[in-house]
Amino acid sequence: MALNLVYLAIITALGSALLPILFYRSISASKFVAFNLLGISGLSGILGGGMALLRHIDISQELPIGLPWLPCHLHLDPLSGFFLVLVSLVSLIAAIYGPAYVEEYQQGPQPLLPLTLFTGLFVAGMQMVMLASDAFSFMIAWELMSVSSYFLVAYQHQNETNRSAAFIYLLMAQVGGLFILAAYGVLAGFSGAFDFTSMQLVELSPAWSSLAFTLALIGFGMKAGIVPLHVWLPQAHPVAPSHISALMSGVMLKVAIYGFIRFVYDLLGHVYWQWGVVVLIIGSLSAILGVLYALMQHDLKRLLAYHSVENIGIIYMGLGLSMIFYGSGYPQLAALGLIAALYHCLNHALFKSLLFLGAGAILQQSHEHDLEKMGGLIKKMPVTAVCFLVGCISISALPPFNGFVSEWLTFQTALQGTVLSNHILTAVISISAAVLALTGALAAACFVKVYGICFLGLPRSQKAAQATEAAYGLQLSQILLAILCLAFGVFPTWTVSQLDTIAQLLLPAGMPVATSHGWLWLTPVSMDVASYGAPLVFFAIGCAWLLIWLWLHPRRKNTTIRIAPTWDCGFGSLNARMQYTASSFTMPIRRIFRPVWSVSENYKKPDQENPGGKYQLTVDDWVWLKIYQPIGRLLLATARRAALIQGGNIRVYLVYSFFTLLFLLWVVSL
Amino acid sequence: MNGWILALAQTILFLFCAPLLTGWVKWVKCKLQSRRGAPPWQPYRDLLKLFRKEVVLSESASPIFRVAPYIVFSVTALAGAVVPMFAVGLPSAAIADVIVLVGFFALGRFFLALAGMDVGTAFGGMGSSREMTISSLAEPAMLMGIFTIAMTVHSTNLASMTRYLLEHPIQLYPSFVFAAMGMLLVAVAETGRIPIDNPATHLELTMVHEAMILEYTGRHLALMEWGAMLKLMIYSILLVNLFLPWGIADNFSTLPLLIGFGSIVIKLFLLGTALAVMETGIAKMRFFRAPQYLGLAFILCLLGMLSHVILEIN
Amino acid sequence: MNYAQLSLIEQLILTLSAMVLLTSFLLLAQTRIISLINIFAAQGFLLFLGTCLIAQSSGMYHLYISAGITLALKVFFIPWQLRRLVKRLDIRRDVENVGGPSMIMIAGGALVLFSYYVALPIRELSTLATRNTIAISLAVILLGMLMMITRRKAVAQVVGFMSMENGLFFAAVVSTYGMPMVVELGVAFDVLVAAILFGIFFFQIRAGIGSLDVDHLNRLHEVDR
Amino acid sequence: MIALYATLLVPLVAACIFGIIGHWKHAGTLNLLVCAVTFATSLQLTINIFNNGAMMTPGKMFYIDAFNVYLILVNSLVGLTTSIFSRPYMAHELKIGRVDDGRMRLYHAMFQGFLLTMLVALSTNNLGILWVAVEGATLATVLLVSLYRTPEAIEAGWKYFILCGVGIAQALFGTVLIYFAAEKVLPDEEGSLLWSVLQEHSDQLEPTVLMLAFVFLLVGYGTKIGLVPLHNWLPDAHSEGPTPMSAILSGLLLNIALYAVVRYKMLIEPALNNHLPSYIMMGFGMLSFSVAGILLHRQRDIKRMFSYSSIEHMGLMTFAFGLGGPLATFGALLHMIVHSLTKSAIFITVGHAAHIAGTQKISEIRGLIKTQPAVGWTFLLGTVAIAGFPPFGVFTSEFLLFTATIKSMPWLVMPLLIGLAVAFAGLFRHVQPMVFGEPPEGQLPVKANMLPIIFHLALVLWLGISIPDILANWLDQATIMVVGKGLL
Repeated sequence: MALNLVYLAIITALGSALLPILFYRSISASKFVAFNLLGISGLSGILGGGMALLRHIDISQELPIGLPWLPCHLHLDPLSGFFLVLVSLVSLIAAIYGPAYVEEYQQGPQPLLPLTLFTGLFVAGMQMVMLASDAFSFMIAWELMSVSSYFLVAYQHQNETNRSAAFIYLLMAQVGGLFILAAYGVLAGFSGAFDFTSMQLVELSPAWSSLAFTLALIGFGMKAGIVPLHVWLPQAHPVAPSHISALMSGVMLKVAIYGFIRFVYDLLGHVYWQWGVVVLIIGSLSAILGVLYALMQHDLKRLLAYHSVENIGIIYMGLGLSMIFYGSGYPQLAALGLIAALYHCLNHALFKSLLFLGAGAILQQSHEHDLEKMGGLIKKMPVTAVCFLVGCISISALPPFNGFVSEWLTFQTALQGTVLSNHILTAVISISAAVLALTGALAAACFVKVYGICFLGLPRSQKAAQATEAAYGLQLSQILLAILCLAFGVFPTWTVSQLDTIAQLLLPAGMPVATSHGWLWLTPVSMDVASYGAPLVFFAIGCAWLLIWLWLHPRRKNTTIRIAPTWDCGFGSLNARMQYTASSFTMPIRRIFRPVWSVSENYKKPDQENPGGKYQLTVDDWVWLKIYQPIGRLLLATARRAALIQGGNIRVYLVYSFFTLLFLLWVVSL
Repeated sequence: MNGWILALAQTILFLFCAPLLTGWVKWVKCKLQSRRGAPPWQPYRDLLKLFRKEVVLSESASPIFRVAPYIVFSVTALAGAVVPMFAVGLPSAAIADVIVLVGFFALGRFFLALAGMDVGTAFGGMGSSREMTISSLAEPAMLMGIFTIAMTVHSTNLASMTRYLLEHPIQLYPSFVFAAMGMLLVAVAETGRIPIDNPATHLELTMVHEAMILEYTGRHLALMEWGAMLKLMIYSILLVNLFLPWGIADNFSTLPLLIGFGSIVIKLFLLGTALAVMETGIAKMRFFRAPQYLGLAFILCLLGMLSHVILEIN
Repeated sequence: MNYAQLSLIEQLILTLSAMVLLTSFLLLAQTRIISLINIFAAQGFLLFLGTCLIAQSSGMYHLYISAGITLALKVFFIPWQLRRLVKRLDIRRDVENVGGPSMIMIAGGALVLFSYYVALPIRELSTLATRNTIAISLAVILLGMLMMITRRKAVAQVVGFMSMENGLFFAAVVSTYGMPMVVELGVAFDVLVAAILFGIFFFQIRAGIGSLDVDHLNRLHEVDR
Repeated sequence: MIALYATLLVPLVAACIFGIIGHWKHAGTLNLLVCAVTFATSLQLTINIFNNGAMMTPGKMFYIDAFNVYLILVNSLVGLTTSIFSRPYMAHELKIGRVDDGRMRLYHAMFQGFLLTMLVALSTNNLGILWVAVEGATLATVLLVSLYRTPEAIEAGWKYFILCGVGIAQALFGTVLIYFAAEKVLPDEEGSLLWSVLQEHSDQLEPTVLMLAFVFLLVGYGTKIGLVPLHNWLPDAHSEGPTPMSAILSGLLLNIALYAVVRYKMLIEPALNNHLPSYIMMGFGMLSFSVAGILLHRQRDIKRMFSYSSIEHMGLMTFAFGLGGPLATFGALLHMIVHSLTKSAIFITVGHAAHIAGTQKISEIRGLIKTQPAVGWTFLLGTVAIAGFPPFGVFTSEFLLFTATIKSMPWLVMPLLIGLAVAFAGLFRHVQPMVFGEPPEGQLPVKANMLPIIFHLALVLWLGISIPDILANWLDQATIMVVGKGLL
């Protein structure tokens, strides 16, 4: 039953892609068909995935398509069910968000059809990745996802940045895909067959399994956006339409995580703790560098993209911890680490989509990308402001909301590091926990900046001043996501118990004790090691607030509230330029962590055309400058040298042919 | 059931003793600087005065500005309920462990900073920017300190941490010494005391916490001030109970409670005096020396953890 | 099986093949176009004689037909057509100074040695009297290619190409007493069409670039010039 | 039998007729009809083969088996679709005065002559006739390359003629050596050049002579395949000739040269104990694949770029045939089909793109999707297909090749992957700016028939998702013939 629902989801997603082509005459009809079908696909995906997750369904099926001797294997189990729920949930929300948002594109230079076409293919591709259980159909679904998202990134291809971002994105997606293919190839090389069931049975030597692991780490890491391979992410996500960047950032990165988990835990069988250390270090690096680079961004969506790198780093830290414990023989703690990572996947999907949809609403209303030109939007767009605030609080991992729970679980897993025999590992784990704390705090700082500059204070530009509240579709989707963020933050116990079933599927033992003390408490190792009563915390804050408000209420009658212009120390009325801007807000952090970015500031003395002097700050990414551009230059240099063989002179060509013949004759007659 | 009543009593007692500690610290500082100074219960008078005064709101203030004081105060009050003041086994302590406590402070700080930026003045922005920078540098040191202690006591619940220290014989852990020094520096930075931020000044260049609540008047200002006092109280109790827990009651009979209450009062007064002496002795540091200060705190906590790993685990 | 025991005709065939090799060397060194064409015609005639002798000694009468085709094509038609083109393009006078003639001669010698080394295994295998000449025919092919590489004039390159074809025909005749008739006809037809096309190309190149110097044909390239 | 003779006679007759009336207004449509008839007869031929297996003509001159039957079908299919494309294209060329009546006659005659020689090369059983057919194909296309009479076109034609002439000459010497080795073993005069006869006695042939012959044949036909040290003529010939011709040249002629080499490999491989021919082919393949991939970055002309992409794919196929084993051979055979279909579709869109922009310079072709969405999108999808993205068939064959390399030569996997990535980067670097972005003002859409392209891409997509059973067991029989054991 669950598998049929998932088939229905995929077919409706493909339908939402292909059917609008029939009505390309009338935009409203095609829009109606596309987004409704997408919504249905999301709904049935949630139901199918949820059923698989809750009822621990584990069914597989073979379709006759594909290679003659390798039919397409499909397999649905709680792990793919969970991620299917993620994908479908966000696509459902995007379907609600879509119609109102794309009106802006209808007058734009590009027709609407490619957008709906490739969105449908993109969602279908992601859903198929979840089901695929042989290397060939996995690669087909994977690349279908990559190619369709490439076209979405390049949707507004009239401006140059979109085109270059799309190219880099597709190039890295292709290279990532090749690495994944190599990883599957290593397994297939030994098991002889390409379907996952036979790959699971094969026993690899440590050297070969480490090679397969590294290839998978690079391949899936490139798609997830861990640090050295993250370069495409901050370029591709901001340029895509907002509901697509929400889908890409919130969900596509999770598909990469799903692929990584499926490969390492399911196919590789035996996991070594050394791998866990590598993943932990990469995760910490991604987290800290992701947040530090996010702090320095002015473009709202580019900032959110860098935060995706940070959150993926946190997920990889959770996975790294779980692999360390699994490798050194503590399956329960490994289960806890895996639960923390999966929970953070869910949370990140929710709050990142919420933030991107909020950013989309802001962009649609104020037509402004740059933070420096926004301000005072809370008065114009109250609903978006509240939902964006919920998103900011959750991403900064603050208590009542969902971001905090998964980060808390990751801390608790790190805390159990002392149980390991290898003490250097314990030291490394606690340092990585400190890095996680620093990341959390910097994320909070970054989102104070974003919310403060964007919503609070005085509007810094005319467009920001004239912004109006977004359409109902946009508001509804944001409210839905905000409620979900709060719900998963306040009632974590039920979700953790469901995730525990997945952990028991992949690992020898789960962590049932985490939810054994009823729905109120979350007690990872035991009651007195650590406990977190999420509903109680939420309830306590609520009633404390109520108590104070009631206590103050009687006095309220005799003390009036007077609205007056802000006190300006007598100099004259304050204007928007006196406020702190995004770059001034982060100036202290920029000076403290200076070597992390390649910062170039130049300040021009005030002259007649700009009396206030001109200050220009550019922050770019060391990884891009020091790794990717040299590779590009090297490639062009080799190409220039290789082109010498096509010099144009026919006699030189004859010499090539002559000497090839002579050389081969010599070789043959040896 | 009497556990919950005791917890409520502790919270109320906690709320109403906090201003006394701040008043005491100010009073001792005046005496050291040979000034007459206001009596220790002066903060109570200020709060009462502020609660009665008229609230003046700026035109550009948004609902966040009016909601922030309530959230900051209620979160800090909840943190107070969780921290074991004079008894250990309180049921409310299980709601949150130390990491959640740090989360509460972060939530309070988040709204405080937002409120600072809401009115759109230069000082608010400056205060928020500095506050967030300092706190983001302080948090890793704080976590590392908590981790060091947690490694020995195998738990992050404050109740079980103190209970572990009480049950086991008094031992001098080198990791605890380092963690204590580190946490002390962090506490000073978090509560905005002298070397990092001057609580008493309104000088633009030096104020951090004050800059954020510059625009507040009337009952909102009172709540904000009270929240700050509560925070100082929580940090001092945390330091005291984590490193010198002796005398705290571990069952709910009257005599241990009284001894616990007496011991906590004495300890806090001693800590308050030490804080006052430290504040008069040291001048405020330049803002960009704060990273070295917090770097030192992190190094100390790191040394604590390393010494635990190297020396204490056999 | 030393040379002495061979019958007179076989000895004559071997000397003729040596003469063909000599003409290839002459082609390499010759600079004047008209004498180049004459030497090529001579080479064709020597081939015709050789093929007739082999046909007579081996009794394979279909060889006479291919000898006749060679005579018609390589001795009369192609040289006549080349001379007519040279007259119409009036390039009788220009002389092509071949770069480093001595170096080319040494290279030619080395090539002959190399082709003998390569053709050794074939020699053991062959039972025919003319097995030694397989190495000679391979040498004529390689010398033809060497000539195309060293010559700048399009006409000289064509002559080099045609001498390579001669070498191939000679190899076929010598190693297997000629290919099956159908293949012989096809090869001859292709060589004929190639010769006609060369003529057409000469006029196109002259019209397009204004000279028959092959080094001027270097517009299509990918080097940053 | 009749189907085979019809398939060969129709183009022959058409070539002669077009020699006279090639410049006629409806010559293009007639050309299309002729190709359609040829396609129909070849379809009939394939059905016959499907029903009653391999077929040998009475005079043993032609031999159709599983290996060349589907190549003949692809040959006439691509011939048909290119003739559909060539009608409007040549009409446009005639209108803008780049060709006159005489050249139109030449064009149509040589078009049919080219298809005829390729069909003969595929179907013949006599290795000598195979050489004559390939040489004939070269001669047919030489004049086509220099059709436009620009200095560049003439230069390209001359180089194509000389280099391929030299190459083919070496191949002739190889054929002579094969004939020499065969005469030792086979008593009767006539049979010693027939492939089927040679195949039965292939183990008795003399290994050293065979090895020498293979070297000459590989260098000879390798020049026609465009393997790297011998490839220099290919980019020039592609970029200067008319687009329909370059579509057929890169789609089919390269395949036929490779088909010839594989025919010889089937003869020589059993006789030799060492795997030297396979290693040489793998060496050539890997060299062409990597150098062509790198050179893609340097291109300034759109047709030159896709010719380098053809060199790269031919290198991949040669590597696969060199690798041997059922999986790699199956993959290579599939790759031959998919590459021909995709590459000819791409060249058709390239032709239209060049007409839209009025030039072949990559830097001056902009905003294709905006000007004419049909051409823009099919061009982009074709490039995605040729770059080897999964839903399309090129990925399937590369996937098979990849799995074969893992099984036999795992250390070769990394250069293969890096080569694919570099080639993809080079291709997309140029295609994307051309397709996306704002078109220069005054760029008008051009009259184009999208049917052939859509039909090709649909076929490739179908092959990418699932290979039909008929084709699967054809390829399997061919693999059994080439390597000895099949896959199914």
